Amino acid sequence: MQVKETNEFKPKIVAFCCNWCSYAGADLAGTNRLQYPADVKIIRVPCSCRVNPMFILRAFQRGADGVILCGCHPGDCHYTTGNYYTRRRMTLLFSMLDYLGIEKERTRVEWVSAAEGAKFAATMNDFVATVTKLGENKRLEDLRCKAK
Amino acid sequence: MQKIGVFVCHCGTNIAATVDVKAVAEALKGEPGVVFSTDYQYMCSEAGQNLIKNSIKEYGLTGVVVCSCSPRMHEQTFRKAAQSAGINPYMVEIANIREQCSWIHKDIWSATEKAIILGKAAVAKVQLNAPLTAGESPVVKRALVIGGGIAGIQTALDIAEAGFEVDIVEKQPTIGGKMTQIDKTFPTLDCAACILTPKMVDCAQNEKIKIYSYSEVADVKGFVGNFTVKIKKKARYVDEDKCTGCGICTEKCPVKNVPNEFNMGMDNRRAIYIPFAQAVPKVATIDANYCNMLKNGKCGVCSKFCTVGAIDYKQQDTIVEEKYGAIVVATGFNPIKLDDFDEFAYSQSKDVITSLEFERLTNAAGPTSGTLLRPSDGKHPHTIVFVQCVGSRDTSGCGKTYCSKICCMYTAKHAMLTREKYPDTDVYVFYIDVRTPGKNFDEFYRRAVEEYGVHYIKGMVGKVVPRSDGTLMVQASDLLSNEQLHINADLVVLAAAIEPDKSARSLATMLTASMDTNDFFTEAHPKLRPVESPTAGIFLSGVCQGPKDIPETVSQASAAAAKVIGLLAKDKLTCNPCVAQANELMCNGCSSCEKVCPYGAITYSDKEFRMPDRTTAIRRVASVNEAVCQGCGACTVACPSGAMDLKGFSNSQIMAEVDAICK
Amino acid sequence: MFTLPVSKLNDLFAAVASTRKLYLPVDDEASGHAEYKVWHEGVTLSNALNTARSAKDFFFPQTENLVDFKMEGKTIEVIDTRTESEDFVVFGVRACDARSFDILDRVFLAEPVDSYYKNRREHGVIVTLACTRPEETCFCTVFGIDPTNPAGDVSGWIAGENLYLSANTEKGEAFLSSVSKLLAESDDEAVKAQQAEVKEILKKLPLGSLDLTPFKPENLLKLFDSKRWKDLSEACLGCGSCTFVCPTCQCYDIRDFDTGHGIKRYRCWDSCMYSDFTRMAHGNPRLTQVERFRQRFMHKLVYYPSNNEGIYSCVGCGRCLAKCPISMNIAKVIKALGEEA
Amino acid sequence: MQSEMIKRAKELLASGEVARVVGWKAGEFDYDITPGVFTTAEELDSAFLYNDLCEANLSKYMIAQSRKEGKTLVFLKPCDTYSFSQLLKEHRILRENVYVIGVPCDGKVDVDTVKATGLTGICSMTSDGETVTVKTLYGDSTMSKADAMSERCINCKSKKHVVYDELLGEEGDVVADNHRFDMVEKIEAMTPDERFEFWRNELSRCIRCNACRNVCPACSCEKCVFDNEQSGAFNKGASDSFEENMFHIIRAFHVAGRCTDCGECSRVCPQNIPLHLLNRKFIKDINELYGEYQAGENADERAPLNTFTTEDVEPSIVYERGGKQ
Amino acid sequence: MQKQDKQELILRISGVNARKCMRCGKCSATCPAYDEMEYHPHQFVYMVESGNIEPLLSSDSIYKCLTCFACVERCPRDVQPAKLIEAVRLAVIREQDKNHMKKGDLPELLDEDLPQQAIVSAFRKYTK
Repeated sequence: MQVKETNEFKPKIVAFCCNWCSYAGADLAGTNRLQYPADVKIIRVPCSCRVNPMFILRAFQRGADGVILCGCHPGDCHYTTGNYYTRRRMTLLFSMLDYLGIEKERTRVEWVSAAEGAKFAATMNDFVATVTKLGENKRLEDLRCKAK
Repeated sequence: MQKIGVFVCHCGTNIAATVDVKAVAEALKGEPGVVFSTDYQYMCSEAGQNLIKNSIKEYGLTGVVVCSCSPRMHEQTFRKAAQSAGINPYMVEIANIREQCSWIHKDIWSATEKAIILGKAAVAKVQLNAPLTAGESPVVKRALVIGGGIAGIQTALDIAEAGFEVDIVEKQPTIGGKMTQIDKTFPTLDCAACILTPKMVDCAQNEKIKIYSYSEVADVKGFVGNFTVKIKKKARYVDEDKCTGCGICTEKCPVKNVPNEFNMGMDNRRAIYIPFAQAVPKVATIDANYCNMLKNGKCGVCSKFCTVGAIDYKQQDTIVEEKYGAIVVATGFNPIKLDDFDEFAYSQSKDVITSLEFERLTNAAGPTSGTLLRPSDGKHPHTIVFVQCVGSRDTSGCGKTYCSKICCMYTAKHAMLTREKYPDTDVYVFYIDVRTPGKNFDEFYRRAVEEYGVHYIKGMVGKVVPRSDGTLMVQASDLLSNEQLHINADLVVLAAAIEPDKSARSLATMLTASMDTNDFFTEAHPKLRPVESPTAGIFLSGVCQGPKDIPETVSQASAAAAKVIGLLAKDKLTCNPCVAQANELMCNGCSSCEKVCPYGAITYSDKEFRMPDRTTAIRRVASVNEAVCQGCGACTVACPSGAMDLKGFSNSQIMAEVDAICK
Repeated sequence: MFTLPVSKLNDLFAAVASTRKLYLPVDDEASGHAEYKVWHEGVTLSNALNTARSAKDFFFPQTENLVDFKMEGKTIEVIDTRTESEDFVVFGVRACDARSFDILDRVFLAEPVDSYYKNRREHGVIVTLACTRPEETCFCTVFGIDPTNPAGDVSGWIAGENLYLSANTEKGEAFLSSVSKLLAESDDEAVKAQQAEVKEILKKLPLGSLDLTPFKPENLLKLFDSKRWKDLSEACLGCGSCTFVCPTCQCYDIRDFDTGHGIKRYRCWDSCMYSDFTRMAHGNPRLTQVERFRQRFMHKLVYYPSNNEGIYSCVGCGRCLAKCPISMNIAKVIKALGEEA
Repeated sequence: MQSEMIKRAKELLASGEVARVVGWKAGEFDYDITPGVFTTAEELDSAFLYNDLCEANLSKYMIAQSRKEGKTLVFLKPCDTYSFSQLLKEHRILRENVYVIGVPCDGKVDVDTVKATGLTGICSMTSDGETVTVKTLYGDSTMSKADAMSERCINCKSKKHVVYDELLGEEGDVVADNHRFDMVEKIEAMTPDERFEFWRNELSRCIRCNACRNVCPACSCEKCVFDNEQSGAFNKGASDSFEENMFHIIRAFHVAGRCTDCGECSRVCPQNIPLHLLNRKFIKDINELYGEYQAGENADERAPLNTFTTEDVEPSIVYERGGKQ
Repeated sequence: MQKQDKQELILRISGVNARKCMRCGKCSATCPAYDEMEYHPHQFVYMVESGNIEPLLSSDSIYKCLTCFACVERCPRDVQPAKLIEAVRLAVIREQDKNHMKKGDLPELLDEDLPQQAIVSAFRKYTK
């Protein structure tokens, strides 16, 4: 495998996707060959409500530059109510991160259904562009994890 | 430490064209725990599966990572393969390098790099995987149907037909429900009683069916396959086993002024009564609110006349406890109260009636023996106005926001029958929209207009004013001719919206079944699981789920029965092993998890613990019912101490994935 | 003895800072405390009696990396991350904290020597400052410390308009000679006058008369079995604020942190007040807060002196008195147990 | 008030209704008051204290005390009763084993506030409800009580007891027009850079002593995630600035919707970090986004994070509101 | 003013969402001034919705509405036709520019007895 080194900033993006809607939406984006940057790596969770704020902070600690959480549209949750809890939890968490001066654009929640492959790809493109513009995560970094 | 095998699939060129699969297999070799790593053309093929199986045996693998297509595609395939090679199926993780990698990236270098990272994340997760065994829970082969209307009856009959025992709990003294009060059914105009009463009798005679009439569900515990239900049998002061239903008591009872609910209060019954001739069970019931003997101990007439000694004034409410494998909710509906619609003068004039009252006025067993007469003066009405959508499609707060669905059709039926029986009557129907989606429905409605000359007027009635001559001035707008109409009517019939029975809300709480804002039970999936509640083992039948006409109700009732039969036919239920698990030592007993659980899968109990300081203490701790938990994980985040974790998607597993991705 | 006008302090700091890092107490606006900070142009010496955190951080920081591991396949590489410490000067240490270094030395410099501590200790010069306005929480005198005559490599006094400095060690001598251009020879009249004045205040200290006589090795069991521990510790929250602000508490925990690229083995302060302190496979040797609480004070007042020629491992700085969330502290313990004994 | 309290405590002890009393114990100086357990009339006479300097919230002690043999009498100030009620709601306290006497409070004098005025060597401090008299090694002075109170008392949210078995003194009311969110608003109005600077400056002082957590009535976990090696959040020494942020964000998140804003965290912080401003941010957000909610006030109401409405705002609201860009 | 602007203006003044109307006609059915009106309440709703404002502005109907709010009370969709009619009326008033006083005319008209509120509302009206 040839190695390509570039100096341009490539953000690390963690995307938590619920198994029933958003992960399927991501699959659909793939089936339709819709492009989005390889910087996005998806972690499958049963429901968006499985995502603990600790996971999001952990991602930043370990070097993520952006974290996005995708779930079923409100009202469509496979478990009927999970994403409603997610919505409250993440609203408060993001607001707190903003309060601490951490760039709020680094975190996002997006509702993506299993049919919205195009939306998934568009969302990821947009999110990667936003985070790329922000540059490296400095405010929630853990220097111990950055040192190589 | 696990011994992990990595299997990278080419998927023909689907993956291999954009991901250097050999490089992926090579890179993952160095990951901790990986003892074997290879690539292959088609992992899902039999040869590919054999490669996995053989490697498991050869290298003594304890965990398997397959880098391939989406787990939604072949996770089951690879799990089964692993299982057949002797390792736990849940020791398999999939790295999705097709849908989420090769298909969306064009650049080989970045796609390969991403595939390696996804592979590493899967390896990191599988390191922490634990063998999971799907639990099994036995199924009590008996079903409970709550509500004995046509929905409940049909469900019960179908379940019994399949050979399972089924109990019906009905709060009224007889089963039959609303359909018993209906005269004829649209669009065929066959007599409701003629088709319903045989089914009621079937219920009574079917040895698999037990009817708890005049009873209510008092408490529900347990979970799918194993519910324990307390049924409160309300005291009817008549021994059901002794009473022959001869009806002598109901003729001799001196209290004659009890409003007869069966006829919508339009005539009276006695304090001891049988709701109607075909009641099932045909047993008398004493209305304690009116019975002189029960109120002040003076009377006892019914007891004197009863030849079998069935009267028992000392009877008490009793609680029966039964076990069920499945519960069907068939609690039905009621027309809404029209108190908030004084523009229609419902409470001012006896001649403004609801459609259900109209049914009774045209029914041979009704207060007028089937002759259409005005309730106020008993005269034959010559002009009748039907008003549709009274309280339906109403966002102003007085009524219901939804369409009640059945009113268009029954109003057409009423109008048609009136014109047929009394051709001298003028019949007006005021409508907003006429909705007739159903087999032969629109034809039926058009017949009312075209053959029977019913005046359908597009527009709403603004007000109804009772006049001194006993007529009703109906002021309405005709939107098509753009004029305001004033009609002198003799009778106004209001198509009141229907709403779920009030008892449904408290029942939903007992069942931990969810409801929408209108108190209709929500279905597990609006399209694909319309007769199941999200709560496992709870099924929905009839209007309790949403407005329906009789044929729809019956088909849903049978569908619910089919689901119940499918459940009861199993001896044991296999549970989803990826369920929440409470660490009792860390649990605070705070109930946060219980509050967010959509399934009521979490319960609390006091347990004795040996504390770190070697004392014993009673602590309140959570436990998860694995048969009920569906594994969403809401509780794991609600729990501040992290005592609640989700098997298969544990905190440490997800964080290991995060770490691997962000490395 | 050397002297320098207080107005020239900045010159002295600049001269020191030109060759090595200089730390001194500075007022922190956000906390309202004085804290040790690195001097740079514009930074002024705090007037506060003492810093909120003790000076032990200079030699025994809250967390420090000990060693790194890297795993490659099946091999583990051990990377010694130790580097020679840079020279530094801490200015303005009070007598109590100066004594705390002796106490820490006895732990960390005894065999086996703690090389991390030793490295920093060897490269640090301590310039003390005598106290002039003691607080009500001060009781260093109880432990035989004279706050008007602080130890350290160099002892310092600010009396009137002048700073007086006097070297006690070779390191101190070297330090003074490095800045000798700024200093003038002086007698110790002003210092003596100030000492006499402050000693009058010291007599009035409310905790100055704490009686330590019961705290001797032969009373160990009696003190250990005292009934008072239970009620003294009843309200203890089990937090670590007393231990973390204490200049002599020296317990630490060693842990590994996986950075994703390797392991960092680090140590961090630990507190005997914590329920998981020294927890082993069988559990915690001290089961309840009573025992943990007792441990801390028995160690300071009995165990440590028993092993160290009667030197108590408390210096009476008063920080724990000011900071305990429930206002339980060593002074109350000394009184309560003293009454009993 | 103090003598009345001692009298009631003695009566209840004597009648055998309660086995012990939890209250405040006198210290070396007037201000170093320790929460204490009293079991005899003699102990009450010699050390029991209630005055304007009794700051500690005693509610959390009842988790352990209510599990002891016999009933425990506890004296609770109005704001303490909110914590107590929240703990009851979370089944942490066995109510039947506690006898609560509500005692009035019109703000407590805080020694750190007094010291911040520049006074040192404070040997004695007394309050008559209006004026605080301070005696120091370097002379005496007086100040008005309002100047000697901590921020939490100046912005008192309620003088009403939400739970009690018996009340001594006059019952007060909820204080509707407090200004407790002013500072939060000020921070919200900063630019993100300023906010980051502000919090970095504050949180970098954290020494991870756990005083805030251990005193917090909402932080009553059997095992805290930060003490649990398995939790993935284990964090003992705040070895990196990230860990300082992590600890305080997650701690605030875990008590969000449960924190009654008693202010103990900020009171006990040895580094004077204004931790209550984190909790109040959540409280303010909850009030604004999901409707007014006061933890501990209502035993039946669901905690805001344990419920939802289908009309809740989307997390993207955070991009639109909040401070400057 | 463009057709669309007028529609927007009326919708804004009234605060009515005309799209909520489901064409039941209950407003007109209940209207006591129905026979007096050229355009009836329900017509106001859908004419405004379709942007057909001109005929309404020039119709007498806007002055025939009694503002009895019967239509508002009865409307099952909470559309509030009377507010819409009121808004059309206001739009007419606002449009008759030449009838307005100039704000410069006001000071002369002021005297001590004039209520404060009237002055404020006059400024508001005439300085549009």
